[in-house]
Amino acid sequence: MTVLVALPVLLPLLAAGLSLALGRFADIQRALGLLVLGGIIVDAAVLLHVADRFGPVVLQMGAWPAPFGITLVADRLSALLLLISSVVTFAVLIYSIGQRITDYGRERSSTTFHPMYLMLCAGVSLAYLTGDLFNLFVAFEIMLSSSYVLITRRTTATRVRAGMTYVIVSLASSLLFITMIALVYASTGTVNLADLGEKVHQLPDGLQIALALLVVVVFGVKAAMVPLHFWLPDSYPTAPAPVTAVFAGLLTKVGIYALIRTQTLVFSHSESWNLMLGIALITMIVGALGALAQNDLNRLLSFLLVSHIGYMLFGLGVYDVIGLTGVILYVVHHITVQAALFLVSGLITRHTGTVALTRMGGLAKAAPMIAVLFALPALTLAGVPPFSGFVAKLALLQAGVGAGTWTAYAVTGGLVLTSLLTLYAMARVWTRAFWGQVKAPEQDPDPTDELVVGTATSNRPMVVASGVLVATSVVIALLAGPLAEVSGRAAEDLMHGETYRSAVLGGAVE
Amino acid sequence: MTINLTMAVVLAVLYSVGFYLLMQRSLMRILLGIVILGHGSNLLLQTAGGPPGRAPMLGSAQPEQMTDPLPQAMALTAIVITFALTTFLLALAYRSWTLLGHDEVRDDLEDRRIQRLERRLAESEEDGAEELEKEATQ
Amino acid sequence: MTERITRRGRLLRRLPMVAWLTLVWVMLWGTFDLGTLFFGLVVAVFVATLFPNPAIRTNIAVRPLRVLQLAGYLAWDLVISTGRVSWQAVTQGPNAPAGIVAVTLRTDSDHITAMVANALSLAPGKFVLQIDRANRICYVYSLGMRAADAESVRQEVLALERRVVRAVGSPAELVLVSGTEERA
Amino acid sequence: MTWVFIVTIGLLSVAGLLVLVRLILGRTTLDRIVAVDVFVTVIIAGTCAGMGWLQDGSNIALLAAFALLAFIGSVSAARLVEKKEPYR
Amino acid sequence: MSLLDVFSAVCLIGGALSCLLGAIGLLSFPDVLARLQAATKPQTLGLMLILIGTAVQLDFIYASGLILVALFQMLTAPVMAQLVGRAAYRADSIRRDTLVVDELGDRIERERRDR
Amino acid sequence: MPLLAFVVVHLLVALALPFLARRSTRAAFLTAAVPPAAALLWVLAQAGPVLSGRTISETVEWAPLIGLQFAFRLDALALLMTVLVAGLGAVVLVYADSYFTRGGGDARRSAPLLLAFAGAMLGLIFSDDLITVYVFWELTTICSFLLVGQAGLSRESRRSALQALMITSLGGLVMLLGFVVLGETAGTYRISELAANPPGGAATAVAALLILVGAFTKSAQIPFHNWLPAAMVAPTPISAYLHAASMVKAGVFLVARLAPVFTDVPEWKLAAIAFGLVTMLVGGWRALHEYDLKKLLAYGTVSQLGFLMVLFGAGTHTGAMAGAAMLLAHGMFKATLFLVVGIIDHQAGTRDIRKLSGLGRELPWLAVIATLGVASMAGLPPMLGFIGKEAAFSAFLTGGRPDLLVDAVLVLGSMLTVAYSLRMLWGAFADKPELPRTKAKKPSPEALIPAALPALAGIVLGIGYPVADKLAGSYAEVFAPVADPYHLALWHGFNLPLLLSALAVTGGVALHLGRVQLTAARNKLPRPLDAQRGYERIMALLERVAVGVTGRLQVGSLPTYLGIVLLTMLAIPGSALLLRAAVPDDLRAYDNLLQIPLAVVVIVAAIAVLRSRRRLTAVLLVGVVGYGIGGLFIVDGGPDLALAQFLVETLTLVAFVFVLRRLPVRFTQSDTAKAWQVPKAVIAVAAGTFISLAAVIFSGARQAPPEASEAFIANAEKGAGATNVVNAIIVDFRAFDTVGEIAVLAIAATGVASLILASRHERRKRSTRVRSVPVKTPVKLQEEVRE
Amino acid sequence: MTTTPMKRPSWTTWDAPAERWLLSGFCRDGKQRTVLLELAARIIFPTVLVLSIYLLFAGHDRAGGGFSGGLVAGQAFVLRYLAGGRMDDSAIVSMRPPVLIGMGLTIATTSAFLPLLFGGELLETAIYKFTAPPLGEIKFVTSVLLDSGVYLLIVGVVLDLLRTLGSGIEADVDAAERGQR
Ligand code: NA
Ligand code: NA
Repeated sequence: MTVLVALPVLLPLLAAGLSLALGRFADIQRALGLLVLGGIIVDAAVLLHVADRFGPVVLQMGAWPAPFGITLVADRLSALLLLISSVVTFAVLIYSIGQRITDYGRERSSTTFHPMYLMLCAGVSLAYLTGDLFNLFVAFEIMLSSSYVLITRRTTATRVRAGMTYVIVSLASSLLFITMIALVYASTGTVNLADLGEKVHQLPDGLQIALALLVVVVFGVKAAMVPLHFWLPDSYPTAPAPVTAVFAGLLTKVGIYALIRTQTLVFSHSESWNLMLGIALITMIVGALGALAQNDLNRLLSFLLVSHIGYMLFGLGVYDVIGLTGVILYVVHHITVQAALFLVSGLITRHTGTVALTRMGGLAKAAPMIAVLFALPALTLAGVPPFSGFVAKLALLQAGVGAGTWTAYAVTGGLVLTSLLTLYAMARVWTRAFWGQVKAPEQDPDPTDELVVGTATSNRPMVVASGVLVATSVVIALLAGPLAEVSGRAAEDLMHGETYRSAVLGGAVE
Repeated sequence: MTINLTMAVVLAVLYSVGFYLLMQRSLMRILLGIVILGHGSNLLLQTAGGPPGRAPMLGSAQPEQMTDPLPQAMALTAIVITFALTTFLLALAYRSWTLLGHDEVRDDLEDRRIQRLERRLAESEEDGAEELEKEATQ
Repeated sequence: MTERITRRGRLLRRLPMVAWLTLVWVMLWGTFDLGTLFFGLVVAVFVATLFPNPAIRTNIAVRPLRVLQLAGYLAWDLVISTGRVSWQAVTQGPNAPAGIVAVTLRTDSDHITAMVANALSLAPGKFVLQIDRANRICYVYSLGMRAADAESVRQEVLALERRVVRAVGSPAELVLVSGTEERA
Repeated sequence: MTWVFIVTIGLLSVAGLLVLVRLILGRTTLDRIVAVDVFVTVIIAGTCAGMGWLQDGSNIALLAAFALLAFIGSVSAARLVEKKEPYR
Repeated sequence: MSLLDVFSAVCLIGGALSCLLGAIGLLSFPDVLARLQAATKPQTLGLMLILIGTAVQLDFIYASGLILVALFQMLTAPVMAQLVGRAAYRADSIRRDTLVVDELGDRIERERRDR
Repeated sequence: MPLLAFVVVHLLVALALPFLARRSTRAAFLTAAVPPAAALLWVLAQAGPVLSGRTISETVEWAPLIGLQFAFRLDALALLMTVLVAGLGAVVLVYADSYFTRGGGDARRSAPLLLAFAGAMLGLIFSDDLITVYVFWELTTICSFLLVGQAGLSRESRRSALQALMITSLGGLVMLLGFVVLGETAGTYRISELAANPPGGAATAVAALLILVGAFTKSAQIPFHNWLPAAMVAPTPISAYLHAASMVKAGVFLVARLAPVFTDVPEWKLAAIAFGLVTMLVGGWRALHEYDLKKLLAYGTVSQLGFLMVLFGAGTHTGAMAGAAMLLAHGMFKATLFLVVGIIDHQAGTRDIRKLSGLGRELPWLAVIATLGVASMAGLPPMLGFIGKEAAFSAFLTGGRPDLLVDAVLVLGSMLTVAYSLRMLWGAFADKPELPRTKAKKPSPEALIPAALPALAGIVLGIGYPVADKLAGSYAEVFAPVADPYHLALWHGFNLPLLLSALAVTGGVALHLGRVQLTAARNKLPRPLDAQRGYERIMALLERVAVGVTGRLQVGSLPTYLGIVLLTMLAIPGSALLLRAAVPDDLRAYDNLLQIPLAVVVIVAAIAVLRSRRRLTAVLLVGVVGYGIGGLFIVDGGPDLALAQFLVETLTLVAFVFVLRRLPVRFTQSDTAKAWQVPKAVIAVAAGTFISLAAVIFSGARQAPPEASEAFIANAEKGAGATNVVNAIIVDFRAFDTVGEIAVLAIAATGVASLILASRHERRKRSTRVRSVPVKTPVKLQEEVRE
Repeated sequence: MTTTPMKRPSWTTWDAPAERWLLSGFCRDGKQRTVLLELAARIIFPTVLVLSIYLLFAGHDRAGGGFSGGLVAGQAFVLRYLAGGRMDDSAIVSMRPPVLIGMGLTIATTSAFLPLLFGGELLETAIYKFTAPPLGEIKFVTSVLLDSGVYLLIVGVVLDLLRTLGSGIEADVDAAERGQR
């Protein structure tokens, strides 16, 4: 039973190994990837069910009880995020398989893409599931290093700079992460998260606060929290669509997840936590304004991504059950919709041959399917009801109003404003790219560059994959009831760490 | 348990040098900065275990004399990971060299464009969107 | 050149290598028992088979006594030369003179040349800067020499060659070096 | 015996620092390569002496690996210099 | 102190001294070639002495390894010296004013003129 | 669940319509008319019980945890609105078929969108839940955006659509905030429950004002009114339906709906009446000067919406009666007039007053229909408009002096209404001697009948005023019952309201007659405030702020970004540490003497790296740092660690050398910003010192030796079969880390391969391309090159 | 960087040995060859491999383990590369590095699952001790399987680095010299 917790990590790793070893067999690579990622969806669903019904599923690796060995934990939060992430990774895999077949033909195998993609999935899964701070670092490294490869794959002169920015900033934050782990270990002598939850509280207050804030900075870089976000809009938009989709959908969310997990399980919060609300507000506004200044579709979406990270920080800053419920709902919604948007952006750039909005036009007429596929997630992201973004936003608004402090009110106002700006940004994309005179697709400016393809060929797997994600976000809205219930219970768990702690430490600690 | 002053100074120097190199333009310098930061963090991890002692090999010393093995294991992992990423960044530097003829991290063009726009907007009275469109169609 | 190497011959040829590798294994473990020896043999054969070396034409005849003699000479030379060079370092320092002398070896095989060069390079003061294998010339760098010392450097190198050939050279080579010795 | 080891390691430390001076002064890259090589040897020697001091053989593999492999770095660096710097 | 200890002490201190002298040579000699002589070789001697000195102090289980280390060092040090020296000569990073004889240089000059 | 079913059926049919519209737009429009017609018929069939107070309620849970549910309720107000929404919806959809070019893009787009809009409107008016209201509210906004913009071919249509979207969304979001405040304060989002137990307190007042913002924007109240005239770029059926009859009523409807909840909130009433009055006057005034018939009607709508806002905002029984009657009346006559203008535009090719002449004789039936509509608008008996206005004047007669002031303004507003009504009729149909007679084709009955229907309804409901009275009275019951409730009627005797009505008509006629002088006077007036300019200014400012902020922050320079990361680290955790923690007092200089020489080596080499100009020198120095660290590991008692460190260091050195083969010998020094080196150094040193300080402080805070490590040492031999504890950790206790770590290695190697071998592929690709005949295919070159 | 391709003086290739001492594909650059290095490599290469295998097995009780073993073995190949250029066919079993990496990863992950077959937990270790009379006591710890995966993978990684950073860049240099940038 408990082995199910490890499968989302070990299976993709195994598949990545096989995929590398069988690098010459394209079909086997594809089948392997789809099989494994599809399997993880099922696995994650089972985990979510079990975790929700019977409490966290805990796997003590190597049969060494926590805090000696490494513990994997699937509680409601991790299982839920795992489930939604695996749906996204699965859809994106379909998309990129479709894209590769269209562009290079069926026979073309890759010793890079499939293994790296599977590794990325393994890293993401591990980040959600691990109950160990150092193992979390390893998870981040698996995830990030495969992302480095994916973002610099087939890099061209125009894009190599962006890849460097991404890699270097991520590396720097990884080094801060390891530094943080060293400090944690130096002061507590443990790296098990559940154990840390008990040991950190024995530290003097000042150290607890400093440590908590250091953790915020470390994960803040990965989560693209303002002012640690600058790298993101400079780098994400330069990767090919499926890569950006999975980056935007998942990687920042893993940072958010790590923030939520550590800040709830390990640290307790005092008035200094209000800082988080301020950061949330700035993040929302700076991101949204950034989006308005862009003419490049992908950059615009990237800035919106930053902006909406602010929403999640806001819920975390409110730090109560409804706030965390809102965060969880928002993360779930945002993973899907942001990935969907980038996939559709890929379809758009394929169709138009450009990423510049002012050079597009009349897409609603020329490509109605793309128009629908863009409009739905765009509205969802803007938080227009009845889509999933609205549901999550409502919970956050309730949290903000219920928090009862002026800071919270101010940020709630900021959230409303950001919603409006998001809608504005999306509407501008619509008016520029989808309305107006139909423009002829531009020629591929650089055939070696995968970023802009401009083939004007639509490809069924790509459209289907985008459709799957869009549909998923609709389903999330439809299932808002049960989803909110689970998120609520997950938030309840987070606020009271005992469930997690006793599940992990069990009888191991006297 | 407290880290001794010598180690503290070493750490301060390694981190300072690493950070300084990190903020340079030459990718090779940045890379060296990362390597040095890696050294610093590994050393920090190791010293986080406590003062020096005997190697944690059973039979060669008493358990009380041994240094804490866990940070060593973690540092070992960190060393290998840093090495892996160093080689990757090296390859990236090389790729940058072959593509661009230099290995510098220059500023982002799109951002520069918006800065130009910002300066022009500050001078003129025009609408930003129109300006953007104008520029894009140029 | 394209002589057919039998399986047996190949195995035989690998024997010194296998022996050396087994020795290394055993010395690494430091336990001279049957188990270690056995596994050492397994590992040695494994390595030697998996990564075979190409066959070489030259026969290396090892004469243990002469090898020991050579080792002793080298050790002594190492100590003496160290002392001499250290003295120069302290006294002459930045102005220490040096020279590069061409020495034509009498033997003509890769491994003797290499061993002479190695042996020469072990002790401080001299080393082979450049080899001209085709013309059997070693260009020897010698620290602390004067212009007039060129011939004596040459003789020293040739003497070393003789010692090396005596230790590991083939009979033919032995003839070569001893022949010159008589003439000199 | 302790003082013997202390003196040994003390002398080696001084040697290491002197080598470091050459490493920084240069003047050519090859000087630095030589210095690095010597530095490694000093570390090996120091480690060896430390092993004797503590009567602890756990570093033996380290020495072996190092004696065999440390020169790889110097060799490759030397080759680079040989290629990079112009011929006479 | 037993006789063995005295032997080991002599080896250790001698080795360390050798290393130190090598380091001094590394600092004081004029060019790469000379420094190479002064530094790498005394280091080898020094290392070997220290290895012997230590091996005497340790169990045989470890001592045998030390012998190997010495062997390895003797195998690799000359190779490194030759490669560095050759590189120095080729890269022309030597001081010619301290060279009293240069038969290699003479021959190269000759060949260049002939070509 | 009939209410929900009607909404859902609307939306589902709308989803299916595009496919039908592709075949035939006529079929699509006629099909689209069916659901609203059915809804209307069904709702009318329920009129009896509903009007007698037996409302129909439905609830569908969505996400109860966060108060999400679909709660529907059919009461008198909803019934009243259904007549407008569904009734006019069906009429407009039929009319639309004749208006749009058959099979054209606008028609194909509009049919499903109009139906979806009708569904959303139905959902909105049936809502008994604040969140449900918001859901449908925003859906109508989106439909409006798409309908106004159509294919977005002209810049004006894009701008207008965007303006409508932005303003109504702004209001919507503020309103949502108000809803949440209200809901969280009262503990329920159900409107009927809120009305039964109105909450009090400051939060409720705040909520009320926030909600009013939403109502104001949607119902085009000053200063948010300008999106409505701008939206007139939309095709006329859309203007008639969305921007006259139904959508713009949503704000007024909301005020009507929530008035019982906020009866005890004075701010609510005050704001609604004040803004309503101003809107009524300004709208009317602007309408007087428009030449475009549609714009004229649009400003008229603005004015009427202000009127309605006043009536519903008053929160009194009579006010409610008047409001309900006016709501109905306005829907009818404004729909009629828009459809008429649409026909004029369609048949005559223009709707400019300055170009139209003699149309009354050209299209007499149309003129008759228009006259009916105008009569109701002007409040002439026996039209429904007259009845409503009478009631409105009555509503403010019973109160104190402020109420009388309201009445006075209402009369003034009504004068303007009469004046622009006349202007409309005159402008469209009159013979203007200075203009040539306008030619116009005869409109089809399919166009005329839909226009006539609401006009007739206006007169029918006027004469059959008991029906209207029943409807309005049933809604008004939610307000505090008065002793002698007002009843709608054509004749109340000679009373003050009648006098005021007469006054309004007289004044209006006078204004129309003096229109030339009026326009001249207006042109002399300074125009301090123009809402349209204001909107544009704000949007331009937003643009400018966006570009300004982004241009300043997003500098695109990696060193800056990294510097900011470090500064953030110093500012946040750094300051926390400095302020709240103390350096432990058991500091030692060193633990092992050997640490000192190694430390010196590491420090000196590290600093020397900074100075080195040659790449290889720097690499070698970094190597020495690494070897030095390895030495420290040995001193610390970590042979495994040291071994790995040494090996990795050598391998790193080799890797660097491999790459340096192609890079220049020296670092390229193009760093122009020499001035930045000092700040960089300061930041670096501060950050490094912070980490070192943190290391000292944190390591000093440890209370006990780590349990885990003790357990490792105790279990290594028995449990993991290893006496080397570090190795036991790596392959057993924490083997999972190891698995992850080799994954990273594999990734890095793969990444290196993908980067380095790329140039080889490019070379091969180039050479194959040179050889092969250039063939243009959409598919990229398929070749044997593997990545 | 853009050194004009000039005819190299003959003396740069004097060092090349007369015989073939190493089984390697070919050395791109004759002037890099040196008899000393090739001879040393011939001896050192297998010795280092033995050392690496020692480290792999000694890891349990002494310093070492799969990592160190793999790194050491990898450096043996680095030496081979430095001495003799590419080493495509220097082994009986020649495998592309990515395949080796993939195999290492597969072995390591599979070893995590193996204990499940015997009713254990993921990554659980079993220790088997038995005595074979002439050889003495032999201890087998199942975690050596993981270590072997690590070892293989790291060797693969180093080989891949040689293929890319080594030969790959060399090929680029050649291409650049041929003026085919
Ligand atoms: Na392209
Ligand atoms: Na010598």
